[in-house]
Amino acid sequence: MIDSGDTAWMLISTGLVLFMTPGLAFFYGGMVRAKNMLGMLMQNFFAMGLMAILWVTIAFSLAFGNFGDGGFIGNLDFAWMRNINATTGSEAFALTIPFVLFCAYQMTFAVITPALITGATADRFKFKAYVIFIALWLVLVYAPVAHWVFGGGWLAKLGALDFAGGAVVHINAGAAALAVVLVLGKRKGWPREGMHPHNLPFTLLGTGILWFGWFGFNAGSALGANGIAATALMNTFLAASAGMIGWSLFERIKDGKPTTLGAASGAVAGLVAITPCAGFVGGMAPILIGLAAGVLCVFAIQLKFKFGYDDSLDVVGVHLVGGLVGALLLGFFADATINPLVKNEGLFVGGDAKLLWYQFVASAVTLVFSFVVSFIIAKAIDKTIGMRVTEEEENEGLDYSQHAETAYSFGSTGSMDRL
Amino acid sequence: MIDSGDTAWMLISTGLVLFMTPGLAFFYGGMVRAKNMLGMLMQNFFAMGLMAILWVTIAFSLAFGNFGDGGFIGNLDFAWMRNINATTGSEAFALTIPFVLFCAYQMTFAVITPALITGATADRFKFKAYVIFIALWLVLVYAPVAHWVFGGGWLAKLGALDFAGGAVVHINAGAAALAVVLVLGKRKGWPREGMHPHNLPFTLLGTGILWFGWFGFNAGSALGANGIAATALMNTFLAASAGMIGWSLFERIKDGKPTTLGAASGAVAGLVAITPCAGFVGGMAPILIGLAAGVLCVFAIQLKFKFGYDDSLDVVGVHLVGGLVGALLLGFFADATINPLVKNEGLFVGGDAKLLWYQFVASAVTLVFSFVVSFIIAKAIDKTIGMRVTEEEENEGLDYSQHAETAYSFGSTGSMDRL
Amino acid sequence: MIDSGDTAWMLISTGLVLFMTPGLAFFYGGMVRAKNMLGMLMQNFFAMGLMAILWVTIAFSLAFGNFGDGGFIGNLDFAWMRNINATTGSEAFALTIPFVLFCAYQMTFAVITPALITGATADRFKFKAYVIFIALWLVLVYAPVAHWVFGGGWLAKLGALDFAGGAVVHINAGAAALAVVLVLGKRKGWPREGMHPHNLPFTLLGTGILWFGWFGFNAGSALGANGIAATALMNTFLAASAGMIGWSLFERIKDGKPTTLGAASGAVAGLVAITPCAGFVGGMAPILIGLAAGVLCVFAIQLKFKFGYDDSLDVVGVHLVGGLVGALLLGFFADATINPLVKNEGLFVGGDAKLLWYQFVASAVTLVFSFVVSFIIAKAIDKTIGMRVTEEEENEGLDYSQHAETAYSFGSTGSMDRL
Amino acid sequence: MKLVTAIIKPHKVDDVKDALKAAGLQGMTVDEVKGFGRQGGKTEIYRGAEYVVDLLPKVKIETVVPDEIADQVAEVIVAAARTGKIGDGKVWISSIDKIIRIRTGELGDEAV
Amino acid sequence: MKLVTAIIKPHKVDDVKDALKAAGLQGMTVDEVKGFGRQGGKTEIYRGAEYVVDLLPKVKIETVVPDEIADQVAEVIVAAARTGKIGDGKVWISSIDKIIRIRTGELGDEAV
Amino acid sequence: MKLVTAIIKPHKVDDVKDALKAAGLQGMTVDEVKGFGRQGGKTEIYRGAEYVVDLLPKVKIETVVPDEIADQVAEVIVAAARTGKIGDGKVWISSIDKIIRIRTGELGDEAV
Ligand SMILES: Nc1ncnc2c1ncn2[C@@H]1O[C@H](COP(=O)(O)OP(=O)(O)O)[C@@H](O)[C@H]1O
Ligand SMILES: Nc1ncnc2c1ncn2[C@@H]1O[C@H](COP(=O)(O)OP(=O)(O)O)[C@@H](O)[C@H]1O
Ligand SMILES: Nc1ncnc2c1ncn2[C@@H]1O[C@H](COP(=O)(O)OP(=O)(O)O)[C@@H](O)[C@H]1O
Repeated sequence: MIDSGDTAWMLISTGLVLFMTPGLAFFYGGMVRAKNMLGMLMQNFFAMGLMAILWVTIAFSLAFGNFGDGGFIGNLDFAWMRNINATTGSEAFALTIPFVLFCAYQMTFAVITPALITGATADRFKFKAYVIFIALWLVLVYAPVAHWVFGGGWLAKLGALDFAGGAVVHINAGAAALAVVLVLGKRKGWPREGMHPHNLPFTLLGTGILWFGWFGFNAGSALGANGIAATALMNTFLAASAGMIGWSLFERIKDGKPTTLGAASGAVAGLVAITPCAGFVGGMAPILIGLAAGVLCVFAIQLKFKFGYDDSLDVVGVHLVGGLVGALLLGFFADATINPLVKNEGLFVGGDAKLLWYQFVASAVTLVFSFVVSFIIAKAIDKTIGMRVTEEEENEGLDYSQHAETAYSFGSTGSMDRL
Repeated sequence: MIDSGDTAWMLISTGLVLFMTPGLAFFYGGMVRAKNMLGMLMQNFFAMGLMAILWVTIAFSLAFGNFGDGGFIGNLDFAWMRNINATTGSEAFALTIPFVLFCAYQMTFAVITPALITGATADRFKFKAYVIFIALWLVLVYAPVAHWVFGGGWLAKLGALDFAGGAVVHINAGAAALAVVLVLGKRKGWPREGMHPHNLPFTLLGTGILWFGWFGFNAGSALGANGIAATALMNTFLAASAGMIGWSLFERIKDGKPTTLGAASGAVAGLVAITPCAGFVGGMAPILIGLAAGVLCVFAIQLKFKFGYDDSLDVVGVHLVGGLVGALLLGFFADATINPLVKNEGLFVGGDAKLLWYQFVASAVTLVFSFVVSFIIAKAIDKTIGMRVTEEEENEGLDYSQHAETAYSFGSTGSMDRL
Repeated sequence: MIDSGDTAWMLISTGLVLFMTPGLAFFYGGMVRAKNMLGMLMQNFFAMGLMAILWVTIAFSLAFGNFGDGGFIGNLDFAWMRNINATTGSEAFALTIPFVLFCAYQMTFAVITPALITGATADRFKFKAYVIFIALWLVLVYAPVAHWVFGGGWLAKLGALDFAGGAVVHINAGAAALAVVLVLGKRKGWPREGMHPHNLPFTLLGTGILWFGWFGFNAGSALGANGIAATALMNTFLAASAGMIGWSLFERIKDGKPTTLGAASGAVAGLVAITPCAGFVGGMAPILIGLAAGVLCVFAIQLKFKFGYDDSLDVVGVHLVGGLVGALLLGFFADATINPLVKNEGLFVGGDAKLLWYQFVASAVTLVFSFVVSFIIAKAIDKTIGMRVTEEEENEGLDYSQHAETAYSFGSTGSMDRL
Repeated sequence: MKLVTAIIKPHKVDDVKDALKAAGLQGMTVDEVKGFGRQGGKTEIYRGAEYVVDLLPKVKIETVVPDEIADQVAEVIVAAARTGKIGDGKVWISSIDKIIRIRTGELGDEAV
Repeated sequence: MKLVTAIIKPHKVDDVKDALKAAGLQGMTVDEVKGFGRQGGKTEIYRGAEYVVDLLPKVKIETVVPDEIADQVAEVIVAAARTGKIGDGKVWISSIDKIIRIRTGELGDEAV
Repeated sequence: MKLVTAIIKPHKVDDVKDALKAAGLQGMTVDEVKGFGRQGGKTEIYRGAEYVVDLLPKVKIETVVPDEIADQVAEVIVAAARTGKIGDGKVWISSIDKIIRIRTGELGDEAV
């Protein structure tokens, strides 16, 4: 039975998650140099275009067809929007909302997950190569992983939990980001030159939008306006807050001063980590999870200097590591009194390590699968059309070299003549 | 009967559409030169002030009084907020939400429709003349057209369909924009000088906000949280995506490079075109409608160079043409299985051209009526107080000449002394 | 009984109010000089971190424990998230939403109220001192006042009305702001130098976000998706519009030109004033309240020049005065037909001045209590670690001196070398 | 060689650039600056108070030219930049010892 | 005529401007620049790593004055811009062959 | 004293700065400017129409140096800024009458 309250919440949740992608674009965009701003924005916005179309034509069906089969991939029952409408499907999926809305809600996840990768590849990804990469990635990586976890596939059957996408979204995108930057190589000048963020206010704006939108991401994953959604919202809020405090405290102690970028990064780290846990934990757990993520991620982003991969805006450090932190901590904090879907409680709650093991398996499998397939796709593109812009184009910046535009023209000498 | 779920959705939809006006302000604002930024923002924000007050004092009543009379104009039953409250009216209007909320929701449309015009008139509209223009326009143009279509007036009775305002909002505003720029004349230097957009990131931010808010605009037009709202949301999403891809592909082929402004413009074109169709079509139709809008609008914006009217930011090319594309395509794709309000199905669905004819009539009538009355209002203002700033003011920019302000002061030499 | 429609509305309302704090950050941030931009953003965003954690650990309990006792302070029943979950509590509080959601919703108020103060203290507040100040202030000032009014404490019992926080939020923050600036002293150069706003578009963006979010603030305070929420939303919208028009008209008459900052400020003034009234008044009252606020606040902000306190961005003039305007006008316009919670109607409605007196008492008590306790806290911090940055740090700006960052780097010479 | 420096009104940049191009000049360097002068400042309004901003936007153009055409170049700029209203700006000429084109190492007249 | 060029700390602009006004100067052109010098750079923190930014914000002031007062103008600037801390900047004087007021075509001392 | 002025490509700033540091220079002032020259403009696309932007971003470096090393400094800049492609820019040298360090009042060679 369709419930109007649940439907209202899922309509707006879909909007909220959609709004996260522009938020992400500004979060990342503020951190790149001015000459690469539009390149960053375009990559994110274009995902809103391309991923949506691919989602309804094929990927949704691969992810959610054969729902609950415990298998590896869906079928083509829903390809080309077949059977996706307001009246059918809801019952089979035990939904209290129109089935077409479920598809649209999931579509927003399919948009933002590949977009997350753009932070790692900033300033050097050829636009054409990017477009081909995310198109293949959605079908070959995202759709199967979504099926395993959200579509009732083998990881779900195994007993692993993932409330809103710790593995499907964050570990998945983070591992792919690592694979792609290994293929792309380092930005010219890195790591000697610091590559100043060109507009930190935009990064903070993006943080605000992400935080707001994440309520739709996590509390929306309850698929209705109920107690679990409410709990997920509170947990999301607290984990973001605690992540901010964890990262800031760390900076205060290590560098003497807390930075705004650090506070923003910490909030995002907390949000990432709570994603798999949001509707499964309660009490003070979100604060502990957020704090842990804030502190561990600020450590993790130093690794790139040690290992020499240029993860430009720390997608690996924040999304892969933050996702792992959340997925594994769920193995400690999952609580059946919060959500009856918790069959095996976490180690600290039920005293049993079974869930922790499942969480470890799901995380590891997702990480390896995503890394390997992403690496293969990236290599294949690199061998054929090339993944990276030329050195000259990198000097000029992506805005002009890829899009024939300039982001800002504050002065009075920006005029141009029509050809 | 008031339904809390429907009410929840309409409360937030009202918020979403309200938020579109700031979104529009930034979408347009990013495209003007820095010296006209505040002028653009002010025109949009001021519509949020003035239109709202005029709406509840008079225009709502003219649009929705005598609901369903099949006539040309409403009455004064609801003037001065009379009879507008939470307890009365809903039944007469067959609403499941408080009547006052219906009025507030419609108010957001009355705010953004005149604001759309500001894109065409950028950089040269005298603020005082603008204020008078939109005040008269709301009462003399918007209110009657809204009555014909949304208020159960003659076009509704005829059988024309307009889910969320293809004619009422987009054709209407686009035709008015054309009329006003003919009165205003060209910007100094146009079309030789290109007038560089000063802040494309703001334009992209505006696009993100518009896309997000448009879910409220279109899915909110279902007036409840139900299957039609869900379908409208999905259609809106897909049309925006397809519009972006259509416009970008066109640019890629014609100019060699897709631009971020093109992607943003294409998304907006898709959103405009799906507006009349959102709750009446299904399946792959929204993708086709979006693609068509993306490609046709990028053609349409070239017309101004041919005909020599200075539609600064392409309101005619995107809103008038996009609105026509949507209104007419509805005549092909309207589907009674999606929405029982579809009495005559579209040509491709039911095989009958009747609806297409109604759509043509409604579009043409709206276009002509809006153009003529807008032209008369603009001329009258021009003859009396003048529509346009002086050449000196145009050189200085609207920010200083109209509002005694400067938009940005990044440097350290921006200090000023109190008089 | 939990209602899904009410829950949907409160989930998104919580999101909306959370989103107001970034909105406020940009509203204020646009007005400071570029070198203090990140300092302003950080203070606001950090409130989203710290206040949230303190809220669930202690302050919520102090505010809402012993609900309805008519007393001065709550108890520790809900400290450390004890008893805060989806299943308990709702009944005791007569809620139709999960109790944990009520706590999260109120948390957003606890975040933004101290953040309001940052506008007054701009450009000179030491970050560490700020953090300590707001932590103490939440517990010692906000929690008790919230208990008096929202928690069924003595002011509520007395008969004073405050729909969404005219006293608890605006008078409270405004009085505290005055106290703190008296301790902090004036910015170097004030009032001779004007300290140009560095990015008015950001201020307008903030205004748009605030207006949007305020629908959650006021209509959310109905705690459900019902007629009162709808009325509150309409009133909020109209008061913002009228506030904008009031302030702009005043400027037009006095200075010859309406400014965008004035329009934005007027909208905020209207929003502040309608806050206590939103669900208690109807008809044209919100327009009158908004107009009054717009005009009175533009007067009030001149007072700082007369009395010589440096309320940098006019928190006293807009929030304290706007809050007083709203709280007192409620004594004239409160209407029992709008909301049965109105036991004593306003002077213009019921002809009785009783409510006006209660409103006066509640406002005065809140003002004095907040001012005195805030002053003591500020003085204590000043005597110990110092409230204010050094002169050198003030010259450099907060961005670098407090956070070792620079907000913008548009040029191509912003590179930096890793140490 | 001479360096001709001009401070002009921002909306005159295109006119001056076109005039210099028409006069056969092939290079110049342009910068956004702020000017203080007889023109006084402009009055802005900020939250109900009036302020005077006394540094106004101007554009600086620098072009190195052979000695013999320096005066003529200055004339061209003056003619193109003049509006006749206060604040039009200044043009001045100074001497350069040496100029090198980075790309080729050419010197003097060859370099500009 | 002489051109007096000063590179100063940004927060000293108003003081220098006021001092020049007080000394009777009627015009100057101001520009935001970045300076590299003995002052070294400043250390910023970016995602947990420390970076040194060695180009610091400075303001450049240029004013053309009659030969006889050039030294005095330089003194005025030096006095107004001095904080005594490293990074205060430089003032230098060079010669101008000719100066023209665009509005009127006036030359030399008349033009400034 | 001599003033060495260079107009270079933006992405060469760090190279030039490093080369000057290596050559023992202790100060310079840097500014973002726009250049017009043989390089022509770049073609941008704006809503389906192509436009040429003929002012390109450049960076201006100014450094005051003792007479005897001016030529050598110019060489260093030329070497560091050269890419060999059109638009590399110019370096020119002019004479300074006097230079003062604001902080100390030192003059001439002591001041730079
Ligand atoms: N002595 C000067 N030295 C350098 N620049 C000057 C000088 N006097 C004026 N300027 C520049 O020329 C601009 C115009 O000068 P101003 O005195 O306002 O008008 P006008 O040149 O028409 O008399 C100023 O804004 C400033 O940038
Ligand atoms: N030789 C130079 N040529 C041009 N500008 C210089 C030179 N040396 C210093 N400057 C400018 O002066 C500023 C201050 O110089 P610095 O050496 O840091 O301090 P101080 O002048 O107090 O010794 C620099 O940031 C730079 O802008
Ligand atoms: N005569 C000139 N005076 C001042 N600056 C010039 C002059 N000619 C060129 N420039 C500057 O040098 C830059 C490069 O010049 P350009 O002619 O494009 O290439 P190249 O120096 O390689 O021949 C220009 O963009 C401009 O900033």
